[in-house]
Amino acid sequence: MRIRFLLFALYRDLAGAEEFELALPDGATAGDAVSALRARGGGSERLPPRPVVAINRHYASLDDRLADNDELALLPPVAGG
Amino acid sequence: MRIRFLLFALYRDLAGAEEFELALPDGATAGDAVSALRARGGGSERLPPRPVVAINRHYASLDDRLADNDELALLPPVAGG
Amino acid sequence: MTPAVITRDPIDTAALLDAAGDAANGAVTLFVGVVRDHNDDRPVTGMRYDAYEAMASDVLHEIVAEARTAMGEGTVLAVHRIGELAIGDVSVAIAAGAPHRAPTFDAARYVIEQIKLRLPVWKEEHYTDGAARWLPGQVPPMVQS
Amino acid sequence: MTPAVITRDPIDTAALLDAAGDAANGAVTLFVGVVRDHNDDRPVTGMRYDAYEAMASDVLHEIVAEARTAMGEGTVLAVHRIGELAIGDVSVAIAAGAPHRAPTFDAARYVIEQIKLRLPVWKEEHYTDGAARWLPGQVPPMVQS
Repeated sequence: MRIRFLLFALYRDLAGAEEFELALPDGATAGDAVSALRARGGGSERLPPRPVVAINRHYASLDDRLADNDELALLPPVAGG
Repeated sequence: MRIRFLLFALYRDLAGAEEFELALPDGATAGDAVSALRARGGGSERLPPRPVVAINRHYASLDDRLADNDELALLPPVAGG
Repeated sequence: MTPAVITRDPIDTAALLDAAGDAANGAVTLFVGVVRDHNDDRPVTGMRYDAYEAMASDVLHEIVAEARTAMGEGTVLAVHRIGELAIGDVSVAIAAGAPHRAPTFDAARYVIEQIKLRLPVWKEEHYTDGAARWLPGQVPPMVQS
Repeated sequence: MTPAVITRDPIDTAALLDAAGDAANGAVTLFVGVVRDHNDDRPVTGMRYDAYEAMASDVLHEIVAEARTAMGEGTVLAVHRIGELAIGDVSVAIAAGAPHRAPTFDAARYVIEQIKLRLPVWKEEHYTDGAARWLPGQVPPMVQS
């Protein structure tokens, strides 16, 4: 399945891009996807191993399973206001 | 001594005037002054016997003594905002 | 800007907000009281605010100074309008600006609560049937006898 | 007026105040966040706000709806600006209007606290020496793992 990664703020700067697309085996969790992204290198290895994530715009757990075409966002600690 | 009375809002409506001046014996308290004003009649008797008062723009007690030319205000419960 | 004002003129809330939110103050809380169109389900046409003006100015300055002291740093401003007000008119506005948000909420809240308790101001509500009445108020706590 | 907005345009605080203070709402609390000229004594020239825009819009709507429900009756509005902001620019504004004052303070306070906890927005501070850094933030409590 294809997963679309979104990176913001510090995480975008670390990984050097705001968007990635990766193919992952069916049944992969959000945590598996983060590991796959970090293993890709090119700066992505500097991302934290257990970031806050959102799946399709909702806060999610790293244990949540992904589905094809899901949008997985890696969110640094938030600092609005 | 001469005391200047100021009345506001409901108290002004009850007494029918916003200002009075009365002569009071030396040593009179704010409470004595209120009694003297109420005894004057003409509507003033409808004022409460123990209103909140201010002497020269400061909240005061009915036991406080007055001095010549003091300004004694009778203040209904306040309702600003 | 004078920190505490009793006025017969319309209140400029934007000017208050600007004055409290200078470059050092990252947070501003503005509280605004507006004349409502009803009270206890009775339709209201307007409100007359009466005040012991000289004393009210002194008391409002005191209240604002107390809030400013409690806040530590920042700006506190308060304006209370008196006279004849129409529905929707701003009767009171309080702005508190400080580097951080929590003290600004506390300061604005303190000022409005103390205004309700201590400021020598009274309001007469006018109703659509032509009647009017002075609204019941609070006895200032420092002078309960 | 849309109750929750993420925008790149300047925030019109006067419009928010007007919208929250209609004739039924006698009390309005407006909270405004402003870009400060310093942080931890370091002089700041400006701030860049980044956001996960689509999600931020959803989360801000949720926060505002929660505050509105808690208030019982009245109006709650929130606008968060993103993009490049200069010193003194309003980054966030929240207006809560209701018949009585206490719930308006509580609602405005709730919205800003939840924004700080949950809204997917980040800010990069720019300093007078040309440096910049992403400010440390908070981990949203619903997803601590």
